[in-house]
Amino acid sequence: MTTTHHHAHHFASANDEFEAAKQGMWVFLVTEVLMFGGLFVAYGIFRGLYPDMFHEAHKFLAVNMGATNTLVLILSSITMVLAVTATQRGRRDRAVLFLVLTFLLAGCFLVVKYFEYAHKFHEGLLPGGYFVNQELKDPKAPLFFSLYFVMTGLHMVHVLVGMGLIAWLFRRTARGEFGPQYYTPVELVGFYWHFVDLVWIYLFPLLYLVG
Amino acid sequence: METQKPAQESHGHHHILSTEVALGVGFALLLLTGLTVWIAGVDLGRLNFLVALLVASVKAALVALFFMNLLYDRRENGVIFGTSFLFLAIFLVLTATDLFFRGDVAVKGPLTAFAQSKTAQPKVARPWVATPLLLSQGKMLYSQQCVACHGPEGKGDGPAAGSLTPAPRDFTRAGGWKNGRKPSQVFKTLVEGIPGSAMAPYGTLPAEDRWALAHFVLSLGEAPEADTDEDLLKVGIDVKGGGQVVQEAPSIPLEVAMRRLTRPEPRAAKVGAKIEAESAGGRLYLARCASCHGEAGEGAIARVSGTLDAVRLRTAPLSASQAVGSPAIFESIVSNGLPGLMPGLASLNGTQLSELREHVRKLVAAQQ
Amino acid sequence: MHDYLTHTRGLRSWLTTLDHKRIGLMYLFTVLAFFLLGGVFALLIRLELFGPGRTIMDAATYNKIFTYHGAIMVFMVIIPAIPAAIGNFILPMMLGAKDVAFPRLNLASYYIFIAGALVASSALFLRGADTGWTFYTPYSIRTNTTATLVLAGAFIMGFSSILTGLNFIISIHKLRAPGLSWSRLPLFLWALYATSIIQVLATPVLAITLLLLVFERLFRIGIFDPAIGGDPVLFQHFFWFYSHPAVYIMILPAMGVISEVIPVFSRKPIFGYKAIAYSSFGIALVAFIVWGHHMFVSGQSELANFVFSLLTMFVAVPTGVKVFSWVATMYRGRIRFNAPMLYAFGFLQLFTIGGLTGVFLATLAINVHVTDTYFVVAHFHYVMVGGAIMALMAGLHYWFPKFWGRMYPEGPARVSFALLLAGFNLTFFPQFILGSQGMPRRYWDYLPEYTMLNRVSTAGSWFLAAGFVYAAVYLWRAMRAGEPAPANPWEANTLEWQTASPPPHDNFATAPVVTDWPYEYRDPLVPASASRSLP
Amino acid sequence: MFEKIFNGDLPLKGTQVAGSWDSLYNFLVWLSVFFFLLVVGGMVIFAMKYRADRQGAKAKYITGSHLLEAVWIAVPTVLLLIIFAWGYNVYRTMTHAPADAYEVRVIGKQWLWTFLYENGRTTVNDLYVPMNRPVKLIMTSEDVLHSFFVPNFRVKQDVVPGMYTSVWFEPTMPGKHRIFCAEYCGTSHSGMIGQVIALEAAQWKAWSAGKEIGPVPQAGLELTAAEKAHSGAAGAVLTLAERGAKVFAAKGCAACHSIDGSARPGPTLKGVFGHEVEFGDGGRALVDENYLRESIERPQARVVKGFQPIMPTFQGLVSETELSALLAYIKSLK
Repeated sequence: MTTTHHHAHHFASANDEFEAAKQGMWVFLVTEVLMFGGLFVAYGIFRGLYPDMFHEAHKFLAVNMGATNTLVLILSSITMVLAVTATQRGRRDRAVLFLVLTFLLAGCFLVVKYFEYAHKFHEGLLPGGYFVNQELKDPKAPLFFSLYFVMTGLHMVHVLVGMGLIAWLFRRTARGEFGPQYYTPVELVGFYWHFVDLVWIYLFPLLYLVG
Repeated sequence: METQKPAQESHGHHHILSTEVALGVGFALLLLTGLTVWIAGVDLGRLNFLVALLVASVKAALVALFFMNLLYDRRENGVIFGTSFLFLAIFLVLTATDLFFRGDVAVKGPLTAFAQSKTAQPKVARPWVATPLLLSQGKMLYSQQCVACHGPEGKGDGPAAGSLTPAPRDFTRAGGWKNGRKPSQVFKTLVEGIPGSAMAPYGTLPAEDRWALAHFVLSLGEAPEADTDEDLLKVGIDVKGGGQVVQEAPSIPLEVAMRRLTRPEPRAAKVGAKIEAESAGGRLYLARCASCHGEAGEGAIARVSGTLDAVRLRTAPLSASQAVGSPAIFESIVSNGLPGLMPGLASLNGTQLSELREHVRKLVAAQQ
Repeated sequence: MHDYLTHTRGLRSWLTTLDHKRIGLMYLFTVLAFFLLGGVFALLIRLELFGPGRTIMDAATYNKIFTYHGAIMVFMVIIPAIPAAIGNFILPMMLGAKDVAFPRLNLASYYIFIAGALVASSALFLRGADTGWTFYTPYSIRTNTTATLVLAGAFIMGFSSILTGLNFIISIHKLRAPGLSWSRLPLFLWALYATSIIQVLATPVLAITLLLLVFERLFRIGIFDPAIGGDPVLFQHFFWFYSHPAVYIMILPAMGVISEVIPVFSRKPIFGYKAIAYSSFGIALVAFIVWGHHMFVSGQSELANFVFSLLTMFVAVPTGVKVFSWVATMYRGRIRFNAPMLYAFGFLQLFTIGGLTGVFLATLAINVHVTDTYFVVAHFHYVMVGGAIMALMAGLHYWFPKFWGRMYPEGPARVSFALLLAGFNLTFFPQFILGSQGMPRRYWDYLPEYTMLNRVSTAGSWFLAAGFVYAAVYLWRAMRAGEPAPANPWEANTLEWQTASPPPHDNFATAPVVTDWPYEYRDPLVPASASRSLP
Repeated sequence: MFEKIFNGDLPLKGTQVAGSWDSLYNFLVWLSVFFFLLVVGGMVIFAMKYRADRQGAKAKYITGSHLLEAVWIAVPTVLLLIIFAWGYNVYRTMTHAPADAYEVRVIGKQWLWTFLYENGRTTVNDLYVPMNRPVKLIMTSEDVLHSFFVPNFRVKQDVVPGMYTSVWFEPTMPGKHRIFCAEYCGTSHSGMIGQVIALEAAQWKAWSAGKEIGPVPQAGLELTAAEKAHSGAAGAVLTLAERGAKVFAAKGCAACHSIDGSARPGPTLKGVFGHEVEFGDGGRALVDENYLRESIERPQARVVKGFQPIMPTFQGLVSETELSALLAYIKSLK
C-alpha cells in the first residue's frame, strides 16, 4: 500500500520542494564540516607544535581495529547507496534489505569502537588530567588522547544518530511511503550517512596511521 | 496542514546511480583503504603525512561525487559544500600564523622550576628544635613515607598495617613507645628502626628530614618532654660544641645508593593472567605482601596519600628481582626485610616461606 | 477576511503555529524580555561604578552581573533580534512567498532558542557564572561557579541561529516571486542573506569551542588548560573565529534595515544599490579573516599581529561605502521626519563614531594601550547599541503598521528618540576618555581620579533606560489601541507593503509578480509601474 | 576643544615611546573628527535642506555615481594603509627591546605581582627600575591570565600561564607609575594594582645595594606634604605597627584580607589575634605569632573554615623584619 506524498502548499511544485530540501541538507553538512573542522584545526595545531609526541603516542592506537572500522563504514556507505537507488527504482524489498545491512554494519562499527575504548581505559590512556599510563612519558601525551577521544567520540555520536535515522527510514520504507515519486528523506539520510563515513575517512589516517 | 493536491506529481527526473558504478566506486574505496594502510608502513618521513592526506582526500572526493551525487547534481550544492572547506582552511592557516611563529620570548622551558630556584629554601641551623617550618616539612615527608603503615592521622591504621605484627605505633597515644617519646629518641628509632618489627631504619633520609619527621610524629600526640643535652649527645649532637652533627648514622653503601638513584622509576609490569589465591602461599601473599607488591606482583602501587596526586610506592615488579631464584636469598629477605625499603616478616616459619616462594614464582612466570 | 492575528485564536494556536509571522513575533517578545533583563543588569553595573569602592555590591557579585549582562545581551538579544524577530516576519513577505522554506524547522529553531535560553538563565538561580561572556581559559576552567550551564545554554542557542540561517538561505534561493531577480532583491534581503552565510559558517565553530570548554570543565581534557599542557591562546583563536563574525551577524541586518528606511523617507532611490549589496556580501567574507585583532596583546606572534591588523583595515572600506551611500541617498531627497527616519539618523551618528574608533583599535600601536580598557567598552557599545539596537528601533517603528495594523504615535516616538540619543552619548562618550586614560574594563573598583567621568556615565545610563521604558510603554499602548494603519502608510515599493496590514495568513491574496526595481521612488509620486531595466 | 578632551587627558608621557604613540593617537583623533563632521554634518545639512515640508520640494531621481563610489573606496583604502604602516612602525619600537636591557622577571598570580631582580631581591607589587635605561620584563603567570598594563608607558601585554611574554620600556620620568591588571582574572581583578618606581641613578644604586631609600613621589607630582613629613621626620622611626601597615599594603595583603571585618576572598584580620579559629577539617587553633607565621609562609597547611585554599605562599617574599612588623600590625587590629 503506497501512500501518496503531497508537497507543502508554499512550494510551487514537488520538484521545488525536493530541490530545496536537498540544498538545505547540503547547507547543514557545511555546518557539520565546520564543527568537525574545529577539531581538525586543533589536531593540526598540536601536531605542528609537538610532532614527535604525536608520532610516539599514535603507536598506542589499535591500527587493526581502526582499519576494520574503516572497511565497515565504507561497506555501510555502499549498502546505503544501494538502498537509495533501490528506493528510487521502486524496489522496496531490496531497499529494506540494504537498510538493514547498513544498520548492522553501523552496529558492528560501534562494537569494535567499544572494545577499542575499553582497551584504552584499561591501559590508562585517558584524556588530559586522567592520563595515568606509564609507558608514554611525554608530558604532552595526554593532549593526543584528549583529541583522540573527543574526535572519535563526537564521530561515534554521529554514527548513533545515523543508526536512529536509518531505523526511522526502515520503518517508513517498510510501510511503503517511499518510491520513485517521493524519496527525499531517503536521499537526505543517505547524504548524512556518507558524510559520517567521509569524516571517518579523514579521522582514520590522521589519528591511526600517521599520528 | 498540507492542502490536498489532486494529482500525485513526481519530483521530476533525477539521475539515479547505476549499481555497477556504485559497486565500482565502493570497491575503489576499499582498495584505497588497503593502499593507505600499507603506505603508512613504509617510512617516507615527512611525506607520510601528505600521502595519507592525499589518499584520504581522493576517497572523500569519490564518496562526495558519486555516493552523494555531486557529480550529477546542480552546481550550487557543490559550491556550497566547497566553501566550507575554504573557510576551514582560512581558520587553520591564520591560527597557524600565530601558534607556529611565536618568536623570541615565548620559551616553553620548565617554568615552575625557575620560580622555585630563585626563592632558595633557607637552611635550618638547629633541626632538633621543633619549628613550624620543620613541622610542615615533616608532614610532607610523613605523607610520602609513613602513611602506608602508620595511616593518615598516625593512628597506626595504614592500608599496609593489617598484615603487620606487631602493629605499627599509634602516635596519637602516649603509651607503648619502645625508645621513648623525646625527639632525640624518635630520631634514634628512625636511624636504626625497631628490629623484629616491620619498622625499617630510614638511614637513607638526610638528618634534617629525620628530625622533621620526628617533630611531626610527636606533634600528633601530646607535647613530648624536651631533650636534655645528654639525650642529644646520645644521637651524636654536641649542643655546646656549636651543635654540629658529630657522627652520621650508618647509611647504605654508596654504590647501592647510586644504583637505587640511577634505577629508572619502577614501572608496573604488564599484569599477567589472574592467579587464583587458593593455595596457602597465595593467601599468605595476599595478606602480607600484596598491599605493597600488588596482587599480581606488578609493583609500583599507586597510593593516594595526604597530598593531592597519587604517590607511587617504590616497589619494583617481582619479575625484576633476582631473589626469587634461590630459596635462601628469598627467605632471608622476606624474614628480616631490607633496611629502609621493606619490612621483614620475622614471624613466618619455614613451610610458610616455601609456600610463599612457590606462589611468587607462579606470579613471576605469569609476568614473563 | 481574517488576518494572521485573528486567523486562529488561543495560546495553543500560537505555540504550535508554523506561520513565519507569528514565530517572528514570538521571537520578538522573547528577545525584548531578555533585553529588559540584560538592561537591568547594565543599570546595576553602572550603579556600582557610580563611585570608587563598594557602592551596592561586592566584587564577586559584580563579576557575575557583568557576565550575565554580556551573555544575555550577546546570545539572547542582539544575535536573534533583527534576523530572527523582524527577519522571520518580513523576509518571506519581501520575497513574495507564503512562508519560509522549512516552516517546521523554523518553529523548531524557536523552541531550541527557548531551551538554550532557559538552560543558560537557570545558572542565575544557582552559583551563576563569573567568567565574562568571553569565557577565557584557564579562569573559566578553574571557577567553581555554574559556568557549565551558561556554556550549555549558549551551545544550544547556537543551533537556533544555524537553523535560522539555513532556512533563510534556502528561502532566498528557492522562494523568490517571479520577476524578483537577484538584482531586484531589496537590500534588507541582501543583508539577511549575508548574515545567514555568516551564521551557517561561523556558529558551528562556536558549538565545538563551547563543547570543548564543557569537556575541559567536566573531563579535564587539557586542550586549553596550561596546567595539563594545552594553550589558552588557542582557545581565544577558537572563540574569536566565531565571535568576530558574530558582531557582523549583529550589524549586517541593522544595515539592511537602514538601507530600507532611508530611501523610503527620502522619497529617492538608494544611492549605489550594487555597491551596498556587494559590500554586505564583502563584509560577510572579510569577517572571517580578521578575528586576531581581539588578541593583539594576548601573546600572539608578531606575524599574526601584522597579518590581522592589515586585514582588519580592509573591513573598514565596505562599511565606509555603505555609510557614505546612505548620506548620499539623502542628497536632493524629500525627507520626512517620521520615527524610523529619526532612528536612522541616530544610527548614522552613533555608528560613525563606533566605526571610526574601530580604526583606532585596528591600528597595532594604538591597540596596545587602549585594548581591555573602557575605550573598547565604548567602541563596541557604540557599534552594537548605537548600530544594531537603533536599527532595531527603526525597524520596529517602520514595520509597526505591518505587524499590528495600527500606527505608533509620532510625538512620543520623538521624545523617546531624543532620550535614547542623549542618554547613549552621555553614557558612553566619557568611557572613550576613561579608556584612553587607562581605566581597565571589568573593574569593580577604580582609582579616585576616574570618579568624575564614571559619575557622568552612570547618569547617562538613567536617561538611556528612561528612553527605552518610555518607548516600550507607548508602543505597547499603540499595539492595542493605535489608530488603524493603511496597507502602505509609507508608500514603499517592497512586496510586504503590497498586501494588507496586518497581512492575511497566506501573506498575499494573489501571488505577487515583481516587475520593477524596489527603489523606484520618483517625485511627484508616480506609481512604480513604469518598468525600467536596472540602472 | 577636542584637543583638551582627547589629548589633554592622555596619561603622562612616562617614556620616549609614549610620545610617538601620542602623536599617532592625535592624528587618528583629528582624522576621525574630520570624517565624523563629513558624515554626520552632511546628514544634518541634507536633512535640514531637503525637508519634505518646505514648499516645492521635489526629490531628484539619482541612483548612484560610479565616480563618487570610486573616490570613497580609494581614499579610505589609501588612508587606512598609511595608518596601518604608521601603527606597525610604532608597534615595532614598542615591542622590540634593545639587547642591553635590564631584565626583571615578573610572576603574575591571583591578585598580586611578584618581581624577581637579577641581584636576587624580590618585591611584591613594587617594581623598582633605573631611569633612562631600557628595562625588559619577562613575564609568566602561575594560575590564570593576567595582563601587565602601565598607562604612563603605553605598555600592555597579557601574562599567560605556561608561556613567557615580555614588554620593555625606558622610563624618562621619575616617580611611581601605576600598574594595572588588564585581563579579567577573578574576584580581585580590580585590586591587582602595583606601581613601577623609577629611581634616579643615586637612589637606584642605594636600592640595589639593599639600603632603605626615602619616599618616592607619584610620577609627575612633587612629594605631597604627607610624604615630605615622613621623610623630614626620618629621625622619628615609625612604630613597628605603622611599618607593618606599610608592608601590609605593599605586599598586596589588602587585596584579599580586610581590616574592617568586610567580606573578602580571605578571612578578615580585624581582632583576629588571640582568638581561636576553626579549620575546614574541624581542627581549631589559637591565633598566635607561630600560627600567623605559618599562615604567611605555608597558607595551604591549615585553611580557615569556609575559605578557599587560594592564598599563595610568601615564603622568601617577606623578610624577617617585614614579618615581625606585619605581626605587630595584625596584633594592633582590634
